[in-house]
Amino acid sequence: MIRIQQEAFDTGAEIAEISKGRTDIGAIVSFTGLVRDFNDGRNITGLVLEHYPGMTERELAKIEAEAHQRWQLQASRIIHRYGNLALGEPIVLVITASPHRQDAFDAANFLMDWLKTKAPFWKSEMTADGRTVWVEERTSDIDAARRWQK
Amino acid sequence: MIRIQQEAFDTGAEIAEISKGRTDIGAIVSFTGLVRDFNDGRNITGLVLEHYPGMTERELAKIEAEAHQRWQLQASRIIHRYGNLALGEPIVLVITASPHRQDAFDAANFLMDWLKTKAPFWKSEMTADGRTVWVEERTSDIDAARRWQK
Amino acid sequence: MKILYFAWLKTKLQMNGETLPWAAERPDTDSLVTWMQERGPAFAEVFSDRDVVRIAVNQEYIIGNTPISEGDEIAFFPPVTGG
Amino acid sequence: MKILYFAWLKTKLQMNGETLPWAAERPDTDSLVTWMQERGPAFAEVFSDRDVVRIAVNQEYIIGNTPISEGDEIAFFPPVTGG
Repeated sequence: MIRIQQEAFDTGAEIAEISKGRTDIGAIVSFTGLVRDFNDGRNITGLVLEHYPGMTERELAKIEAEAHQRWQLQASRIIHRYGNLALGEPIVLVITASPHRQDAFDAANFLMDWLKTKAPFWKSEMTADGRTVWVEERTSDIDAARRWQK
Repeated sequence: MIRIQQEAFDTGAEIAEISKGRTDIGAIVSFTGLVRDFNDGRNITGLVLEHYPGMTERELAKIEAEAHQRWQLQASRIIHRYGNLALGEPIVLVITASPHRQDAFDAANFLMDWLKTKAPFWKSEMTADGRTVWVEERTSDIDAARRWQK
Repeated sequence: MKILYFAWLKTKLQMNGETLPWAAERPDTDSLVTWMQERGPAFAEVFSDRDVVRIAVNQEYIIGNTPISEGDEIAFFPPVTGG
Repeated sequence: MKILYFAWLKTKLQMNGETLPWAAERPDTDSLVTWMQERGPAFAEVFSDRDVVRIAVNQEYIIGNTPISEGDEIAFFPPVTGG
């Protein structure tokens, strides 16, 4: 399940919903990405996230389908926000549910790595001195995504 | 933070608490292990978890300290239940918070692998035909824990 | 053809996008980029380094030169930085 | 010495634990296990395969033979299966 939305989400509520009324799930892994006050040596006061409506949905659906093909997953959820985000607020949520713990871990890790390098979102940071800075691609994200190439 | 308890826990509430009022956390990973209705070819109707009070706390504290030494963690939480557990109920929770997503992922994965092979808990399963079966050690858990040996 | 710009491309070009007629002189993405580079100073700057401009045609990433036709949605954007 | 049994060791021996006086004939964990094996059929069975019985002395896992003394807490249990 994929959701792209402006409003904040509640990680706990999303996790609860995934396992509600089910007794076949053995493991649930969640990843929550948050707006933090410091990045690459800059003090941050907030974020603006731009995305490419339409393409974002397509890319996230492809990434989710790929994870279900690679691992035994009973359910998954990807939520990504756009718009203005305040410090400490959640940006992205990935949840995976599986009978097996390593499948849940690996799939969540993979989803985040691919999402970071494929989903058309762009972050700009408000810095403490009043500027807006477009965040640059990280080599570490490219390397992380490359791990999953078959 | 470590907790060993009989009562159920709320994954969402625990995650929310870890990041409450903080703006320095970039990534939170959670792992929730649940009682599932099927294991190693047996239909399960519930679990009983026995532990070694005192030693459990010591082992979990050591495992948590090891994770903080290996990765950059801002907070962590390990909750493990004992006693009678019904199908679908949570057994164990691991949460890691870090400025970096891979640290949060790896530390949570490590905590689960070490906990599985070091924390003195023993599961017995109630099977559909009314028997109580002590769960046997899994080779896959030993192999998983071995990955983290330095 | 619908052209879209995102992130700093949008900021530098001061527009979200535009509609361009299909033209025989730019039948594919390579020739469209060359045409953009010769369009004026802001475009020249934005399209100067091909390595930092990603292209999607009809909401799919393209790698290498790709033919374009009337009715296509062509998006130009920098490497993604979500998550 | 306080002796504790967990999981199926407890079930088979039908006790959580017991108090044993320290004795010169079992000054370490190896000799304690040998003494247990010769204690009767249930003990012989439980301690027959040394590989499946883990030992903790004073709540710490031990590897190899370890001296024991009066006041120690010695626990016997199978491989752990929590999580």
